[in-house]
Amino acid sequence: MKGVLHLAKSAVHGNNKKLNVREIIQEKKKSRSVNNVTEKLIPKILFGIAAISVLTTIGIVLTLLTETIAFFKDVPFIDFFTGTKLKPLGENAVFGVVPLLTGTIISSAIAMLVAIPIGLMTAIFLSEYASEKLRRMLKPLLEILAGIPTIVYGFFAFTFVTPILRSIIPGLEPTNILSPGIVMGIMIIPMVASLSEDAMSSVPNAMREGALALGATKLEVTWKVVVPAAISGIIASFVLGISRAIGETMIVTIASGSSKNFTFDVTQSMQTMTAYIVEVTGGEAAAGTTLYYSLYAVAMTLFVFTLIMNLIAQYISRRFREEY
Amino acid sequence: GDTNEGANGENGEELEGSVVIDGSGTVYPFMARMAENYMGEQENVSVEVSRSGTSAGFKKFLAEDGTDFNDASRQIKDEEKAQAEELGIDVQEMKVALDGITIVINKENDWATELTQQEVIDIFLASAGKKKWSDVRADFPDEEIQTYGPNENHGTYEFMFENILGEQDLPENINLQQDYSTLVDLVSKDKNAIGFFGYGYYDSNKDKLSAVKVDFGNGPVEPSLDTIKEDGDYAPFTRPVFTYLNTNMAKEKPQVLDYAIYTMENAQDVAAETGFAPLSDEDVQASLDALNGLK
Amino acid sequence: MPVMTEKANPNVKTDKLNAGTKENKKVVYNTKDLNLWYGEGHALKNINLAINENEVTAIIGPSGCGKSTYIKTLNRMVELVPSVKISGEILYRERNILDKSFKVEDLRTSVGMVFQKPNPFPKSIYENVAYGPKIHGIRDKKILDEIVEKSLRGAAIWDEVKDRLNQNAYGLSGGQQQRLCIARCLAIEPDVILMDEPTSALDPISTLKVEELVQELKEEFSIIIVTHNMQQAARISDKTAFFLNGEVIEFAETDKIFSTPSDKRTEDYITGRFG
Amino acid sequence: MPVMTEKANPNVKTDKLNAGTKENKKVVYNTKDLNLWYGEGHALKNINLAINENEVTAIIGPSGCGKSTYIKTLNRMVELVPSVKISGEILYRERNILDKSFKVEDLRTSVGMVFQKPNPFPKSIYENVAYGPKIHGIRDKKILDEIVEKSLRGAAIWDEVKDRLNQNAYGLSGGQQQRLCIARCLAIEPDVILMDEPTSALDPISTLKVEELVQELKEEFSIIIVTHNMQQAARISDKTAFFLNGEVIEFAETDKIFSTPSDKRTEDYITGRFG
Amino acid sequence: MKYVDSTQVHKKMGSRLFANNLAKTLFFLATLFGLVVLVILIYRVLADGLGWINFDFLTNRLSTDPERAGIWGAILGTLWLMLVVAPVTMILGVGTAIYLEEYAAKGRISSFIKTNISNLAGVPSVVFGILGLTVFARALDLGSVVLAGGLTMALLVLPVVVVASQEAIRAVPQFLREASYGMGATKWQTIKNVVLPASLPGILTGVILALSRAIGETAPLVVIGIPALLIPVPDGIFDKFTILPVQIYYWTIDSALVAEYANLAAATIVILLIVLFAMNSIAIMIRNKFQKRF
Ligand SMILES: Nc1ncnc2c1ncn2[C@@H]1O[C@H](COP(=O)(O)OP(=O)(O)OP(=O)(O)O)[C@@H](O)[C@H]1O
Ligand SMILES: Nc1ncnc2c1ncn2[C@@H]1O[C@H](COP(=O)(O)OP(=O)(O)OP(=O)(O)O)[C@@H](O)[C@H]1O
Ligand SMILES: [Mg+2]
Ligand SMILES: [Mg+2]
Repeated sequence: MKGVLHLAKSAVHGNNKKLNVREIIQEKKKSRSVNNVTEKLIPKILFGIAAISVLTTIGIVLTLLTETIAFFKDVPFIDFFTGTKLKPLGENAVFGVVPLLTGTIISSAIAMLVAIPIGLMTAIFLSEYASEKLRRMLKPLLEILAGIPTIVYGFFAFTFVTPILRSIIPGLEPTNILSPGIVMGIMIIPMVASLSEDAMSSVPNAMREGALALGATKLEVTWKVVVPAAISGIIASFVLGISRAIGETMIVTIASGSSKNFTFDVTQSMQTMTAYIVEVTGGEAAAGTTLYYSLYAVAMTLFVFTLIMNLIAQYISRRFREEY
Repeated sequence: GDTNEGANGENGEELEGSVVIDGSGTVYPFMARMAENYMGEQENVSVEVSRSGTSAGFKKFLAEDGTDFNDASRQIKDEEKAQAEELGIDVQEMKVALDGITIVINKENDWATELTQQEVIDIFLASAGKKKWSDVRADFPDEEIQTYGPNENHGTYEFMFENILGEQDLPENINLQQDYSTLVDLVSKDKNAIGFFGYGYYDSNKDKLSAVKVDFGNGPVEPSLDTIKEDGDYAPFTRPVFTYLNTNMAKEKPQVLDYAIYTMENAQDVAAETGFAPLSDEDVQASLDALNGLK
Repeated sequence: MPVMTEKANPNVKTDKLNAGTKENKKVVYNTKDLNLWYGEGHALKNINLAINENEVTAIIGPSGCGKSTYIKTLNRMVELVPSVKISGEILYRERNILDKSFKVEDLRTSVGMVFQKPNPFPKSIYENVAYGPKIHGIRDKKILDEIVEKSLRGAAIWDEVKDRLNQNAYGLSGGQQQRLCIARCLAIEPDVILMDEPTSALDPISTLKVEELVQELKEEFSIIIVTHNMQQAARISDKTAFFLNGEVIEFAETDKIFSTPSDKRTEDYITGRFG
Repeated sequence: MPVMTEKANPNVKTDKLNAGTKENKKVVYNTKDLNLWYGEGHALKNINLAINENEVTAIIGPSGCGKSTYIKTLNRMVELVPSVKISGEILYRERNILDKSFKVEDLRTSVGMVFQKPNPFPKSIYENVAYGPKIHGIRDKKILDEIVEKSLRGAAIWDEVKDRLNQNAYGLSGGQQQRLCIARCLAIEPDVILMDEPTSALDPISTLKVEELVQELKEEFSIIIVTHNMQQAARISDKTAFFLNGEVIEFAETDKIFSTPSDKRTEDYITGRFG
Repeated sequence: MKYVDSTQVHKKMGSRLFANNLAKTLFFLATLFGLVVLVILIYRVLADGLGWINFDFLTNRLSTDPERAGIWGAILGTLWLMLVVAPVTMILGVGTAIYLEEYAAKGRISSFIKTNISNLAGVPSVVFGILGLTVFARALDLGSVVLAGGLTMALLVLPVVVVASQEAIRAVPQFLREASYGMGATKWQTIKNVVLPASLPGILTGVILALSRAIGETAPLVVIGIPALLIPVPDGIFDKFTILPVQIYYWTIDSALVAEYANLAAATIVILLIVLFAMNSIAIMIRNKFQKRF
């Protein structure tokens, strides 16, 4: 190699005595075999880094699983998932997860009752009705709403929404599942709105024009053409919203209290799985007790719940990706 | 901080390190204030106060590398003692203040302002079957009683359960809460509510709640710093509150012992500030003697 | 440019041209002094055109001359572009459609449109055709069935799809999709059909089918068709308008335009000298 | 197609053509039986070309004929497309660069490349030129300064940028950017410079400047330039290769190609009959 | 035979247009709803908290006495937390993104990692808290210190950085890479010298957004265990700490006890929102400044 290049150099660069870059480069090359090592090492290091995200998932599953298995040695699987009584402390502790499941499902349901219609309507307004200028003004505001920490929503639910609701609904307890459910819904609105809007915006204009040219009103275009065409993206946004509601912690922890009663009455305090985790970790930390293991069993249940939701959302948006 | 060097601490020396305290939420306001005062004097000692509840706190306390102190609104149990022995933890009990279990009702409740001890017990006893106010006294309203209290995490619950109710069942529908603030709120907003918790929580919410005057046989007694004494008029519902010191830690870490001594020296003042009845001088001295013995 | 003077008074010229058509036909669209701006861009300049019933009127001209803009003005679809400003009059059946009181939805029910790229809805073939009648309030399943069949027959696609009416329209070929769009348009029984380069995305065979279809449809409808393809205009239209830079350069019988255009620029365009 | 027979044995033909060049020049790149596939697509078919030192060799041909593919094979840049398969030999200074043992980085250090669209890095002008020397380990600021100046002078852009070496290269005009890219390429003092339509994104004046530059550079470097522009090939190159459908149809002195092409297709292409 | 009766159609048009206008109003009101809530929320917080914000509030340590209580510890804790989260999440996030975009063959492994990352993004934060508690605080025996919290948070926000970095790297035009390879640069040299600098604004935007997510999260840290009263301020990553949202949490739940705590919580919310708003503005500024450069 060197010979060839020397040849080339002398042929072309015989006149340049001052500076011979080509030669310098060759010199440097020889002394820099390190380069090759780096080149080979870097992908391996990066692979290791990329694997950390996978390790995190594995870590989560493993930590949850080992303690969960220990838990099910103390408490039968069936009892846990069918038990409607949860009394984790004191002499005769009973571990039935049903009150937490109902708390979680009811709060999420309330949230989605708020988030789905309002989020979808917001998406429709932004995508179909708002002028470009208005849209550019409104979207960042919604992003702000999405960026507010959940603890702030919790404060809001507890100190503002609950008192207002109590003046309307006399039987409402000061900690109840209704208020945090509603506030959670408000929190999820921007998520549903922005994902649904993305889905609707990607419906080609040709489709709208086709309908408008038939004399359809905007509402008819939206409802009968755009929304059906974007339905998978819209549903995926709902599912992600549900997953978010299930996993939301601080709002319910603050505003829903810690009652573990099995009830369907939304005016009462209920505990969600997430709030239970916060209560138990905050209150108890001694390893080895059933109470301690119950924390992991609940967390595992929660994890599986949200994982399924996320997989469903991914499946929907991949499987039914709009093909226009 | 504006601390003068050398003018603080038990021995006037600068200490450093951490003091970790967990346990009763009832004792928390007392301990938090104590810790804050202490850190005003010992700049470099960091005192953390958590409030997991008495029992939960004992679990953290009775562990390897456990907490230094556990606040307790009841006395340590035999099982807990046994466990401490097993782990080789030498526990020093420190009575820090007195608390009266205060029975609270809604401000609008004008019928149950005075109850007899038995009536209180019956209300909180499932087997007594007092579901409506009118079950308690015929002239009380014909409305359902809503009972409230701190949950099993709290020593207050256990004191109520063990000492006042004689380990009998609480009503099925009793609303047990982790957070006292929630309890205060619940009772203050429910006309038919009756609840119980430590005097301190009542003291700082006097504007929202009323306390029931309890007749222990010698006429109704209002809970107050004066009546809550081990030999006072409110004595049947009075209990001492404690903090438990891991003496191994006290020997290992000078700041822990220093803090313990500081706590006892200032217990009476801080108690009054935070809604507890102060200890008698003898009680304080007894604890101090024990602590000084650890030096 | 010797025609410049004529253009300055286009009314006269167009009227003259109109005079050349068969007199017994009614005018369905009469455009008077139409000007249109996209923001600052003057896209249509003083358009004057009278379009007859039951004829095929072709609009030709080089890219960007305003053909699509004009045809989209006829059903006010152009208003979807926010910056559009329009002046002048377009009389559809004697009523000015640019009048604010005129409801676009009404207009578009009478005036169907077929687009350059087939744009069926992502629904079944049946639902595509039934969409128009449904939004206009026809709910009766039997009537809908009839309309769907009639429209698909009308668009010469019935035989190809009758066995799979419930399948998604996206399974059809491009040519079939375009005829489906025509059927969809027929289903609301419009008066006029606007077509913006309906065959430009199609293969030659599909193009032929659509062209034949247009020939048949003119029996019942008035058709205005934009096309890039001069041969197509010559083949299927009765009248042809030649647009250039937003102006109507010439409007006359198709035969005349393609044999003896009166404007030099028309000739140049037709003989492929530009565009 | 009467030339079919000649194409069947391209080796012979190219050798014959090479024989027609000045004998005293050394061959820098010798391509032998090169075939290249993108997946299933056969993009280069039996290429045989010998390219001389210190000459400008132009590669012309209609779009899609494989010009870019060929030139990118010369520095193995084509391998960035994952599906590529190559057979045959390319001897650069007598060594087969397609050999696995040959390090592409070494090759690309000796063979610079200028692309169709100017592609300076989003860095300062100085950093753009210093990039090559730096990655090859030259850290000495004084040497770098010298290299930068020399390269910018070499690319005939020094006077225009010397006062703003620290400004971002994106502030330059397209033509300046392209000359900057040439300077960047000169900075590592390559042996050969490959240029893929280096002026197609430039205005005529910038094009002229780059063409002049190429003429100068050939004193020091061997240049292979792909161009769509026949006039350009005629103006600046010594030899021209005409590609068609992935094959070399003709390779000869530029004068000869443009005056008396020996292949009918070359003639057709040069006279603008297709492409 | 005519099926579509145009007079009929015309008659119905009125009610259809009315429905359209009604719907439009409804949709607009729905859009407004979120914004109105935002305004009320901010108004409430300001009304409750603004009067409590002063220099002492910012620089005082925590206290049980609302008059003396300050959030200096929480501010420092938040800063320390960021100091851990930023580098960790940046190294992990950008490294993963480079691997996925530049090195990984577009096959099973990379799509597996991608699926994994989008799933990770959906795992509730409280579960990350348990991971942090079990692995960092307990198994590694760090305790509930800044480092344990920071590592937990870094993993929590990792997907945000990965996705943002992937997008930024993908946005670097191929021709820049080609230019570098054409100079004889190796793959890593090209990535290091061309791809990363060009995608840096996008990456930074992602990191800032991830950080703002991290300092707004409460649940994981509560789970890891932050004491209700922690007066000392953290001096390093091995110190116990609290952060603004956790402080808000404790003050909120204690507010029924000491009413002023609600004001302290509101005041802290104001500070937190200001910080987040500033961070997001910076992110948007970076995004706008460097948008569409190629
Ligand atoms: N939405 C728009 N905004 C601004 N200008 C536009 C818009 N649509 C079209 N134009 C401009 O208006 C002029 C006429 O455009 P139009 O689409 O009507 O041309 P056309 O004759 O249909 O061309 P083609 O044959 O390419 O379809 C052009 O100069 C075009 O750039
Ligand atoms: N990355 C690729 N993958 C698959 N096929 C490709 C790729 N790049 C080019 N081709 C195909 O290889 C053939 C030669 O392409 P190439 O880019 O070399 O042509 P060209 O002569 O440079 O054309 P132009 O003048 O348009 O630049 C074309 O048929 C092209 O479609
Ligand atoms: Mg057009
Ligand atoms: Mg090319």
